[in-house]
Amino acid sequence: MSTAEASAGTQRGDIADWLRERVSHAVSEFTAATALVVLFVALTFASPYFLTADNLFNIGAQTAVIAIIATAQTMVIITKGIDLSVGSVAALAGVLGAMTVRDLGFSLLAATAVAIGVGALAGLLNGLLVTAARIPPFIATLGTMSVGRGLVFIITGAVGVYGLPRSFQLLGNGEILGIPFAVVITVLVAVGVAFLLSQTRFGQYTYAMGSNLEAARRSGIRVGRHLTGVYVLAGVLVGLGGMIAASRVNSGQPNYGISLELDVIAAAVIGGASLFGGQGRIVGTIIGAFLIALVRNGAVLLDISIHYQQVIVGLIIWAAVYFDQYRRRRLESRG
Amino acid sequence: MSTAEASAGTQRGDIADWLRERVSHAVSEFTAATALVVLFVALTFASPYFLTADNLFNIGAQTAVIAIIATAQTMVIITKGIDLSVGSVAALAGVLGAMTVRDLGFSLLAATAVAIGVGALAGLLNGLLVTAARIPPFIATLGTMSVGRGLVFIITGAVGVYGLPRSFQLLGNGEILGIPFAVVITVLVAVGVAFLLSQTRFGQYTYAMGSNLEAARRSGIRVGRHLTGVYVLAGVLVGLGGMIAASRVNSGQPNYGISLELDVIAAAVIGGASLFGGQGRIVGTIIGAFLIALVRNGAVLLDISIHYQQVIVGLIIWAAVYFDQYRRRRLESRG
Amino acid sequence: MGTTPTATADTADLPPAGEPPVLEARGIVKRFGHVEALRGADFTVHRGEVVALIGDNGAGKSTLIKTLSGVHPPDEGEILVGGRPVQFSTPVDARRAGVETVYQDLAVADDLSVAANLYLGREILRSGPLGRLGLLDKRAMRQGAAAALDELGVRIPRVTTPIAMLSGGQRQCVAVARAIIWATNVVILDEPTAALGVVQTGRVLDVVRRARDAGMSVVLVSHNMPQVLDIADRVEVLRLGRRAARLRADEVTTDDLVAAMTGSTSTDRDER
Amino acid sequence: MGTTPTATADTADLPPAGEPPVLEARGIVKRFGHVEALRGADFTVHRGEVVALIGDNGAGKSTLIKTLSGVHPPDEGEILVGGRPVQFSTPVDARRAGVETVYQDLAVADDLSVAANLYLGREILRSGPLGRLGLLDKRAMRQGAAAALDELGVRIPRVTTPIAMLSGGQRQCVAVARAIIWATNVVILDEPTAALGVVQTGRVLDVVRRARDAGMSVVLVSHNMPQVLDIADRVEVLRLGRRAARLRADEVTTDDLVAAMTGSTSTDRDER
Amino acid sequence: LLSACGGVEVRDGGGDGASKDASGPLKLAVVPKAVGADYWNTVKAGAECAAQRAGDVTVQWDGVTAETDVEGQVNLIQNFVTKKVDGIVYAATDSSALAPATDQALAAKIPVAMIDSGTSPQPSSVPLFATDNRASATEAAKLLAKELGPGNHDVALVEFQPGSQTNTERVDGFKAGLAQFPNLKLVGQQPSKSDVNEARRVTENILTANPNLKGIFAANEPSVLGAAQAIQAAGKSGKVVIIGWDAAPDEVAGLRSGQISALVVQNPFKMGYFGVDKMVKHLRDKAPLASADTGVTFVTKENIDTAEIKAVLEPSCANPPVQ
Ligand SMILES: Nc1ncnc2c1ncn2[C@@H]1O[C@H](COP(=O)(O)OP(=O)(O)OP(=O)(O)O)[C@@H](O)[C@H]1O
Ligand SMILES: Nc1ncnc2c1ncn2[C@@H]1O[C@H](COP(=O)(O)OP(=O)(O)OP(=O)(O)O)[C@@H](O)[C@H]1O
Ligand SMILES: [Mg+2]
Ligand SMILES: [Mg+2]
Repeated sequence: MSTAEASAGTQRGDIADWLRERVSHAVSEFTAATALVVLFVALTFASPYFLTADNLFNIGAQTAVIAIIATAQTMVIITKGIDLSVGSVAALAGVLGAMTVRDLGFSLLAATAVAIGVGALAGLLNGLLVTAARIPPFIATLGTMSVGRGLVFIITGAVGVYGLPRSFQLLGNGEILGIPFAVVITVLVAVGVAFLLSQTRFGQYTYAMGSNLEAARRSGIRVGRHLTGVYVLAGVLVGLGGMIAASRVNSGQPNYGISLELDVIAAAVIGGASLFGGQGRIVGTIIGAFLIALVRNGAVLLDISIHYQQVIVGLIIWAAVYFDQYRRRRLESRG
Repeated sequence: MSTAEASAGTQRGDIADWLRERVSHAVSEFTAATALVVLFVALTFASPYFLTADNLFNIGAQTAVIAIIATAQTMVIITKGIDLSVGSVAALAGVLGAMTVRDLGFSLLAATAVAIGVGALAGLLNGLLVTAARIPPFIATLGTMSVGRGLVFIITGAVGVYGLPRSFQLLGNGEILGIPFAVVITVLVAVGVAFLLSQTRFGQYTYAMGSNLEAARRSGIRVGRHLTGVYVLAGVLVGLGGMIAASRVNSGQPNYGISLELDVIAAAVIGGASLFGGQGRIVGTIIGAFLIALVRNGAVLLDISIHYQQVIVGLIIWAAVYFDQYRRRRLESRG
Repeated sequence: MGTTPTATADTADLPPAGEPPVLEARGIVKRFGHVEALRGADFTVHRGEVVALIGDNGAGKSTLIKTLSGVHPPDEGEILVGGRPVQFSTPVDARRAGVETVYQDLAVADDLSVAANLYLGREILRSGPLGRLGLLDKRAMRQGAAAALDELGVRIPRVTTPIAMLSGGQRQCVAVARAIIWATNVVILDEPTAALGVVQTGRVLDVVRRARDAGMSVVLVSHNMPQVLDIADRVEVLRLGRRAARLRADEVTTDDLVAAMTGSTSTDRDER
Repeated sequence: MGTTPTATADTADLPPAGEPPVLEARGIVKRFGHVEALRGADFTVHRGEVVALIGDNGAGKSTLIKTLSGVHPPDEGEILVGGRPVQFSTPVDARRAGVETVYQDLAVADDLSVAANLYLGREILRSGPLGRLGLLDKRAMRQGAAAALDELGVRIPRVTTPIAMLSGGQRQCVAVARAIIWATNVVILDEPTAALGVVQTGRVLDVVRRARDAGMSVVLVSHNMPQVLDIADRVEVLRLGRRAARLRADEVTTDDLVAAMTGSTSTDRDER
Repeated sequence: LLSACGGVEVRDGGGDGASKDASGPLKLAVVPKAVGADYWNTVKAGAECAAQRAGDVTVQWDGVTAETDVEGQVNLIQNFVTKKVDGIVYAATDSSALAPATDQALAAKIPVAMIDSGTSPQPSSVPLFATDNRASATEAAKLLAKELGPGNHDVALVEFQPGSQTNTERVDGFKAGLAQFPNLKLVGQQPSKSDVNEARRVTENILTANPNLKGIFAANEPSVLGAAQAIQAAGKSGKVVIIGWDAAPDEVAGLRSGQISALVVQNPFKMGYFGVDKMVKHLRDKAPLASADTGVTFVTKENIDTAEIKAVLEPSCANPPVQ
């Protein structure tokens, strides 16, 4: 019997299928991961300071916020959407979280809840603009970006929120068993969202809507509700990220996150997400986020000025995606 | 004979077709145009300074660069692409143009040629990255954005290019028959590109590639060459825009154009372009650019703080696109 | 030719007299911009019958079907299920009423696997608390998908292949299999065998017959007149957005059908 | 069943003996990832003949056609035009050699009008210097498009309608009309009548006949066996990515064709 | 140390920056608020001048691209700590946000000196070489009042980046100064986002809305340049008084030509110079680090050609404006 014939539902076929699926996914993250490993090894040799516990923890903590928000962005991108408002919303969440502590004297936990709530509300707004008002995501979230930043400034009077107790830093600068708290949160978020996307109905619908919204609708998926849900969940993560960022700098920064959207979208796309929807995985995104962070870290360790750094970041973004595309093409056409 | 039957090739049918095409296009620009007119009238009543020749010329000159670069962006968006590098490339072109005059003592004309050449080269790079290296446009131009900005800083040493002769200002501040020179250039560019897109084979291919790249390829269009051509032409306009911007402030500014891409993409999308390709027209883009400019102008005239301004810009972007979508839906489903 | 078919040639009896039709459309009007795709279309399906809906290209068949399945809410007219008027404003409503549809444009999600597409919107969840959290039982779906496709006799590399990689006929098989798995009341098939091979076409027609025998109603859109006469109990003809004729399949010939579709029913029947 | 068809049943004579085939494929292999769509496929068309390419769903017909028209360069094997080996690495190359194709997935640009799609890649330019600047003669294209569609008997709201708004059959008509307008040497039609109405199907077959009579060669992919036997001079059967049989259309029956497609040629011919 | 939740601790530098022995070559990180303005390049020149004079000192100059990128600067300082440079000299984009970063450096036994803008709290071992933005901006308001003379006047403010600390200090200081002059009315306040084109645009629009505008305070280099160009383009050169900040070449040219009435000029060269110089002395000679005011100069057409001002405006390592 030929391999082109369906090997229907046998136990063995199942496992083989599963394996093949794993492998083909791994391959699509392969290039970004390779780039990451290559860079890692290169930096280890190039700088004696690179491969130190302190530095690795620093990189982890520095990348935590980007990675969390990039995870949120990936979910949105999979639905064929885009969220330009992440920077503004993170700033709004961070500032309001900080004000909760400073002005109301609430605990860090309450502040985090407020920040997450702010993110969720912003996500709900984005979701409703996209689904109920049928405004394309780019424009809907561009508006939220502008409105959100305006609100941050109006609320704070364009002055940062200072004078926070030291306990406020726990989320961003704390450690648990010697591992930065922010890193732990990032891992939990990434694993949780990856699981959600790959193993649950919610994830299935997310990919389906991004792949063919009309098909999803005709299949009886309540696309309005689900799409809004994706934006809300993304908002929750952005709020959390904003809070961690505020905690890291022990203040609410009204200017936080300007052009953050480009970084997180880049991380997602380097990791294999397609802006035309239906494709993208969290592992890839996390790899993408760390790739960018590593370049920045390495540049400082190697005494490369910010200007050359920008050039190098650009080159690496090109290279990572080029090889990924090349690999996929080869895989598709040659086997 | 029923209207559902083809009214083949008669002279009358032709004119009717043409009329219908015009009307349906006009409608799609209708909302943005309506918003523009409403805002215009409102501002005329709200501020005595609004409807003055000086102010209108100011708005024209202020919007010229945005409008020219938004025109370039629209071409790229029609091909299902996006150009994030416009800000960096405009800065690079302006800085190199200014250095041509300052350091080589060349004329303004030569400087403009240099700026345009820089833009064309950047466009060629973008085009080759997208077509030959098959890097998705978002990533290709994100890289160019980063590399371009790095180059600007490296070339200038992060210092603005000052000490230019007054003649350098001609392009940005000169007038011709009392009309700002920049406005005249903008009109020429807009009309030229609109004509190119709607009346020529080049334009036809641009829409076709954005609508279905594979169909275009199978139809025998040399998509690599044409797509690259679109990016190069866009780069030329971005270079020109960067030169006008430099001329307006009589210096080459390494920081010019940060987040310019968002403004010009917003202008294009407000004007009816779709980020999923195949749709978009220059008239709409120009209207979109002026809509944004008018909001900003009005906000200052009415002494609205930047904070509220951002909120208002966001609301107007939402509203313009919402009504446009609403109108189109109604038109499609109700007739 | 060109005369508006006001009086429809009504030669078909309502099969199970008395019982209201399972699904009925009355005077449906649907406009797209300046194009009037449906201009007062009527349509009826009774329990346990196979009705063929035929008509020229652009007659409005697919549009009618989309109003019956909740994709396009009609501009005018009403839809009745079991005699009671209903509002199908989304496909969910139609599915609730037990109406399952294969669309001409298939409506599959290219990036999703064959199995995921088959179960889209009706995923099998794990049993127990994990299932309540929305956890998918991917294995069960893979097995179910393989079995369903086997029944249609189509060879597909693997059920985990993304739909984008399938041949035209393989894609159509997936869409047909999906509707067949879930149908409970009415199955609407819009040109389901257009891209299918001979064997697969035969299998689909077998499935249609079995569905009818199990008491379901089937609406079949097809341009293949021999196929229509072979499988259908009744034929409804759509022309220029209106019902032009209702015919019993065992009383007519291919030529009659063509005449009805092209609008030469009574006058120039033997033109071709 | 399941035996690899090494020796193909070669019952067809080469019609104009001596003259090399207009288009020939030898030992084409094409892989997509782990799927081997073509495994050494051969195919031949001679001047002035209509060859039907048939096979089960997923047999590799569309893939073979895409290698013949330059869409997918083959991984192995060679393509010959008029006896000389050629490299079709892009569709432009194939078109240069006079090979015009209607793809199963149509490959039309949804946002463009019917007229623009018909002339895509071959726009009519204004005469004179304006034309040399690339200025389109939109009126000429509208008229040409309306005439071409008229010939196929399809009703289309207007030739300025975007393709996205057409019915399935209307879209297919546009794709067929496009290939027919431009064909000079070989026309390849991948299931061109799958979505067409009875009248339109008849017109397309007429056009095919006229093309043959004018000396062109036509390759027709179809799952409609009566249609194949009606129009084709010769039939080539593809099975599991290889040529399984070459048959003269006037010497075989539908059952023979089905047997060849399903791989029961010699042993269990009368299974069905 | 903080132990709010069990097992979770805030990472923190406790100890004082008792520096290591460093008689050999020194590597210092010097970090501006952002790269890309004339002002910070002058700081760089000062730092490099001090390094060159001290001998065997390398300066690693790196910064974020926008003053608003506070987190980016925190990361940068952290990365320098990781790299174990011998000392860090930097200007905090945000006083509160960078305090933990300074602590981390000190905990790693890397001494820190602040230039231009300090942190809050500022550890006692960390000196600050800076001018007082707030007081200088108040002084700018007084200069503006003096230029305009008696009578009621409309004035406007072109700020640069709302929400950044320097911006807030200058705006607050200017407004505090204005409060002393009831005859001056603030009729417009718009930001330039540190972009000359944007500064020109908002100034043009402010001029349109306020035909009677008599004075403008522009709070940094790009704001001044854009404002001056808008006024020139409107044909109001000389009719609208501009008080500017910083001293980029075109600003000085504008001052000479009368477009700009006065410039508030800090001494960025001195900041960079002091930062590196004192740091090197601290590392090599164990000299204690002590804060110093680097001073501010009000440059007008009258005093522009004095030697003292010249040294500030055109600093060079041959003749450093550091006394
Ligand atoms: N782009 C692709 N990527 C991966 N696999 C593909 C691709 N195109 C075709 N295939 C596989 O190659 C095989 C042959 O496909 P092809 O489209 O040539 O079949 P076909 O004979 O045209 O079938 P049909 O009659 O259904 O149109 C199928 O198994 C299909 O899954
Ligand atoms: N979304 C749409 N927008 C505009 N016009 C449409 C749309 N859908 C269908 N039409 C028009 O409505 C008419 C009927 O289309 P429909 O798809 O219902 O035809 P059909 O009978 O299914 O034809 P076919 O046999 O070709 O599938 C056509 O003229 C088509 O152009
Ligand atoms: Mg149809
Ligand atoms: Mg096929």
